Amino acid sequence: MNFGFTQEQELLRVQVRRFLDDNCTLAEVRRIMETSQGYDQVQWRRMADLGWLGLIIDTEFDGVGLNWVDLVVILEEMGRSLYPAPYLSTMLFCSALNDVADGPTKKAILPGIARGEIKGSLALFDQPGDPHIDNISLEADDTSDGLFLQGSKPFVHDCGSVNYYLVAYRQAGSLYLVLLDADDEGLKQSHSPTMDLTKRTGSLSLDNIEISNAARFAVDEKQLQRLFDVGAVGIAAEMIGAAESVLAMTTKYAQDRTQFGHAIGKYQGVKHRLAEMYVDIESFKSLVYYAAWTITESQEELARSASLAKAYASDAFATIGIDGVQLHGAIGFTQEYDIQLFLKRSKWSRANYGNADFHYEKIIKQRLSQ
Amino acid sequence: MNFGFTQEQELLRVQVRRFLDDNCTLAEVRRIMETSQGYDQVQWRRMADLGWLGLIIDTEFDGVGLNWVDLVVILEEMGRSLYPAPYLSTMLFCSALNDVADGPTKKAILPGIARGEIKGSLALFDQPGDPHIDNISLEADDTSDGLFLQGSKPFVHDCGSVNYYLVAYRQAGSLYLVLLDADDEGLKQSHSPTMDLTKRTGSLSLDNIEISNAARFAVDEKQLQRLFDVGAVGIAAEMIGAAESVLAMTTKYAQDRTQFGHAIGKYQGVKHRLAEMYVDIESFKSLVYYAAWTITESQEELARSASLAKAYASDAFATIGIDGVQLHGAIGFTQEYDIQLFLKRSKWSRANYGNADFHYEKIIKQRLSQ
Amino acid sequence: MDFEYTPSEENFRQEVRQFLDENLPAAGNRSADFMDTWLNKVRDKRWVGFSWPTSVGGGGGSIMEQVILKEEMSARKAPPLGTCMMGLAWVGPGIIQYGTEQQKQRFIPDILDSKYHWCTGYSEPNVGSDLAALQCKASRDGDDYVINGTKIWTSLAPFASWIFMLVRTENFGKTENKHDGITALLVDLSTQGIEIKPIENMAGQKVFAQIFFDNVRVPMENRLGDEGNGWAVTISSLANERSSIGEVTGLYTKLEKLTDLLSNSRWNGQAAIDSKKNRRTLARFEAKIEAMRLNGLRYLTQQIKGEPLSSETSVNKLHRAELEVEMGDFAVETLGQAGLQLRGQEAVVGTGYWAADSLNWPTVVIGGGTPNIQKNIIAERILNLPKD
Amino acid sequence: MDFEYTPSEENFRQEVRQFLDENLPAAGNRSADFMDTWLNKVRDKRWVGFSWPTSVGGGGGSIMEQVILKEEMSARKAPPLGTCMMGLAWVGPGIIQYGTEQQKQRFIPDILDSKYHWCTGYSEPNVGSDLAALQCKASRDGDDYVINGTKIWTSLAPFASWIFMLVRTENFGKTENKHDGITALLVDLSTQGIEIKPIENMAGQKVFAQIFFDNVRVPMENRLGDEGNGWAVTISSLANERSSIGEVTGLYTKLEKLTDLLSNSRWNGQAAIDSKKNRRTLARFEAKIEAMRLNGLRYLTQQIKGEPLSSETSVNKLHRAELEVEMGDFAVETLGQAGLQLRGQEAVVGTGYWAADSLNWPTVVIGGGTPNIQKNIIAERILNLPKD
Repeated sequence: MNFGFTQEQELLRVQVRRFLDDNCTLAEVRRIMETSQGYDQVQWRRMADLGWLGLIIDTEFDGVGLNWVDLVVILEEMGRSLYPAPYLSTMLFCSALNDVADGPTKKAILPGIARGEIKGSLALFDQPGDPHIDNISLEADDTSDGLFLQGSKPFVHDCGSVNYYLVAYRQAGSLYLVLLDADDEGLKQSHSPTMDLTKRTGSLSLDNIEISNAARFAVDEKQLQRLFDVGAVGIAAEMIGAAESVLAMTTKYAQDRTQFGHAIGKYQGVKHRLAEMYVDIESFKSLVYYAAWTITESQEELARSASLAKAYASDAFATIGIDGVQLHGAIGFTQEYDIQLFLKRSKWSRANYGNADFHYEKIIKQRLSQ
Repeated sequence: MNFGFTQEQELLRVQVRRFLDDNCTLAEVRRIMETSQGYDQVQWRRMADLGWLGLIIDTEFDGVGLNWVDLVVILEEMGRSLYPAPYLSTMLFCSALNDVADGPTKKAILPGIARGEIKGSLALFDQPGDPHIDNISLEADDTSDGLFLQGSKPFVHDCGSVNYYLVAYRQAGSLYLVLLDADDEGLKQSHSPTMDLTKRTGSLSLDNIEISNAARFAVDEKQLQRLFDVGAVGIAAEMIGAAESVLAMTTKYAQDRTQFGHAIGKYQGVKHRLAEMYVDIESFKSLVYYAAWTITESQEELARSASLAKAYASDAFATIGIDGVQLHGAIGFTQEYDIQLFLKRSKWSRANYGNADFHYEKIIKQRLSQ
Repeated sequence: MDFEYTPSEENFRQEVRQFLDENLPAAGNRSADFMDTWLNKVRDKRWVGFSWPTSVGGGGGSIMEQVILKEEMSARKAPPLGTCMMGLAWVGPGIIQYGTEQQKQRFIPDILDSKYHWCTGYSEPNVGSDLAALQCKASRDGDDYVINGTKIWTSLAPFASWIFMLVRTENFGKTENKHDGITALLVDLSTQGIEIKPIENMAGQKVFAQIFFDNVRVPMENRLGDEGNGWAVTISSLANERSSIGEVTGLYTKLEKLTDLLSNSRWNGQAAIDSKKNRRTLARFEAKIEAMRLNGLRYLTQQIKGEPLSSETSVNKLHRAELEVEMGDFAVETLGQAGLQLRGQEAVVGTGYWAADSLNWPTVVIGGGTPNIQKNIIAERILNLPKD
Repeated sequence: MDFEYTPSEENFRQEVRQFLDENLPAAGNRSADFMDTWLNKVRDKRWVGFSWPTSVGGGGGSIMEQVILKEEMSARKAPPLGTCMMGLAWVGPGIIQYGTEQQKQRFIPDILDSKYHWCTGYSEPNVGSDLAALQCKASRDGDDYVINGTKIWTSLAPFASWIFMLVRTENFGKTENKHDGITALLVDLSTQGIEIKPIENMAGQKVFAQIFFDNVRVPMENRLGDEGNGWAVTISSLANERSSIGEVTGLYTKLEKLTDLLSNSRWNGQAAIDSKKNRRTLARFEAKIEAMRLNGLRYLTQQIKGEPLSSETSVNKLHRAELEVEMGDFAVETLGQAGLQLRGQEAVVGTGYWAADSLNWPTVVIGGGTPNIQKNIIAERILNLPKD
């Protein structure tokens, strides 16, 4: 029994932290998030060299062959820095391919991801809302010339910044994922800003796109469920780091800022709120770590543990984001000051891969069906 | 526009306060609540002399002819002292009779109430739960010998301490209230202790009781709705006084009690909680006063205003009761110390005439149907 | 207890209604130049500065008439009675109470005509809620004061021509008696040595500014009240709290929007409005807003009766702060991914509005004194608990 | 990260399970005299005092074996491993660490055999959370200490034969260096001059007491540790926090009861379990309890690795305090009028149980250090924020 990280994982954390401290201060985050691609291509190549892009890819496909517990270390640190890059999207894309694709496809794509040449994203749902299987309604047109997709997928992460998409659709009552190249004619990528500019979101529009048999993979509900759950864990891992940043920045502010002759951190109105943040972060951290462990080590537990983690994190971080700004007083809500970037991230994180309502409902359903 | 009490009402408040301070300290409350009747008969007669029992009875029936705004003053003060007596029950009984009974019945009963000879209570619902019209299921047996009631009514306030009941039943699809004398053969009154011993509750069991035509009154849903709403306002008025007692006792404790060299009221963890109590009490006080005014002055507003008041008060006082005990530390949860009596009252008040869930649902339904 | 109005009050209400019927098009139908004629018309009615004495050009309205005017105006979503918001709310009343005859004649008519904007300079960097700790300095030089220092979080400063500001003329750097030695000045923002640097908030708006004063000369005649007495001038100005009627109407409007949003949103195959949790949340908002309305009327009654009012306005300030944070956040949560969109993504209910709303609360929540400060005020002034 | 156990740990788990299969009837099937044989059997296995060194008669179990033993015992709702709760949890470890050889031989075997009850006397009237401010006095007289003063909120005192207590032997009435001059004594409660006055709590139970000491003579040999060093003895004893495994199992059991209650209650024609608000509340409880379980395992891992643990146990204490208050209150609210009944009123789901539960939380919430104190601990020791 060892509910902690190995020495190798701790080393990885130090490495990631150093990389982000050196390359991606919050000033740099602000620069990158305003660029047309929303990420830094030089840094992306360095991440490939460091092995982070192939982290969860099998060595058979030129990856490092580690798992989601290791990945959580990277995601936590990226969350701490609000690092803008299609990293989580690509890892979820990679995880999905690994679950559903055939050998030749894996061989064609996974090594490219590890080398930093391929980035990908999932385009699963048709309406803004819950990551629920009923929310996949795109139907393939079955014609004499073949299968075609006509429609759109909104709220696709890093839309326009990646070169492959796994798009969910239905045909004759079955569910499929099809791998589409961003260069496909008929595929249009647009992106529109959300309040969190460090997280790109956009729409894929699909204009009469032909589905090749080699690029489509049948998936059952359980597999799809797993994809959503892994996504929830991934976002929740970023939320740990981001929430810890809020706590650290606000604690520092409370130690330094004096009012009425005392550091404001002396007043229980401030210090107790910070203690409550600590309690919540510690707690969803435990839930996220455990959920990450179940992804490979205890798959039947994933559905529950992912929901517990994402539900707790969604409520807690949303409050932490608001209170972090509030405890900073007026300076906290200026564009110039960084704390507000974390408030925006808290709302983005809550809305993606299921908010607390969605996951709590999933938890109680499971409890009642036992 | 005058959202305040008149000089006469303020005088009444002083009178009630003096009566309770003189006659009913919390030590006396503890004595009375352990007696077999649960109230003090000498004090009851004095209340008749003071005009409080006939307060809302028309002068035509030997009452004082005032209304619910005046009554709120008395109920608030009784709540402040946790005064144990079938006063609220009798006032609700009186209010109901006034709404539904015919002239002869009023003439037979109301003067007796004003003189302190008659006490009454409502027995409306069949299951513990919401004060909802569907929760009246007792059916009269229509026989060739007449109409008979067979069944029971649980959770009747002051059961066994009053001498009349208005019992709700159905017959042939219509709703009725029947006035029953506690001495009726076939009527059994039992009482079982709840956690709040200052509030008697018991069961009426009805064994083949004949319904006389003169004692039964048809009521429509709107009239019944009004009875529940008035009940909610009455309890909420007591909640104001009781919650203010918690605030006063706890504030005093926070001023007097020192720890780590300071009065504990200096710490924001304590003082902010007390400020929040103040905010909530002020707010549901406004809602209750207004709701009391609508009972006679703006009847179409009563349903909404009663629910707003009882919903807010139920949530707020429940928390105030718990926090009042908690802020007192260990001494707060001893039987010997009085603060815990108010915690028990907070739970009793929440459960009767609809909790916050019930009333918030009623509010949203009304808003959506507009 | 009596929620009726006197016949003369009812007459006044009818007068307002009739005016609005004749002069106020529905909210969607107001043309671009509507505001010009509107302001002239309400100015003619003396409804601008309605509470001010008629001797200075105000309306001399009674408290109840003010309430009625506000109720009717906000019920019809009328535009404000004048655009010089800070002048009408804070500066004008201060000048009326403490100003010289010359100051009244010079400033009050312009405020009533909304000729230009005023702003008010209290906060400074490193001062925060402890306003009296201000350090912006003014020293006497002949017939002038010379100001050096800076003011921050000055609302509307990017658009204002004049500032009402507090400076320190004595007691520099002391923590004791810090309320002494503060002086109130009225300063023309075009004076040499003033630099205004707008501050962008997290919703992307530039309503606030930091103002730098570098040897700014202000003639003695622009001092409001006595030298060193600025704290009293401010307290009386801050105490001139407006009733919360306008805010309550605004919150009810927001509640309607929120109810519509919930009624039109679906989650997981269920209408959002069918969730008991969401229903309860909406109803709880309603109870708080109604409590604010009734608290306001209760305190107003006390004011009319001349009873002493302590710090009861803090009660509604706390409610408002909570509601401003919670309502916007609840809307954004309900909208899910769509709620995050700043613009674009057609066919999404309420896009943009709620995203901005959920980032704009600090203006109210922090600007009006943080909730922690409001709780201290209640605990110390009303409950007599010890100071921190 | 690894939630597997070593083969030797798995063997130990099997041993425990087999023992329970053979010796522990299901919870409803335990006869009146079951406890006697049960205690003998677990004593023979050396599972009483399992963490204590074998040299004093303990089990010498490793941390992981302790966890496994607790997990298995609580999963089967086994009765406690010994009835001398305070002796096993607090007094025994203190004696093992600070006691003389003679004290160990005299007290440890009786504790392991649960021969009588111990209680622990820290709190005094007017002292509250500030334990070190204690004033109960002991003065030397020949070979005895003579105690005068009182202890309050002493849990289990009405049933106990001995008390571990702190007295002041120096530094009377001072607020500085108040941690100095405190001495730990082991006192036979049958000594002349001791009066035990049970305290009834609001749920009607008499578990606590106030104890009065009037010239009570205690032989020097009953002092634990050095004179004046009692604070260190206490700190080390309080630091000997048990893991929260037993609590988590208890909370999960309560959650099951609560889920059953909701599933069997109807409101307004709707099953209580169909309300989205109630569903969310239950699921939120589940998330908190699971977080407690996993926090416990994470801190346990740090302990096993020998990493410094600060005040992380405060995290689970705060969760537990909230859950104890909220779960009982939620049940009572759900039961409506029936939830208020102490007894009687047949055919009502869960009558009495939840009413008592909703009045019993202070034992946990206040007894374990109030939530405000726990938050101070986290803020000051972990986040390095200034002291009050």
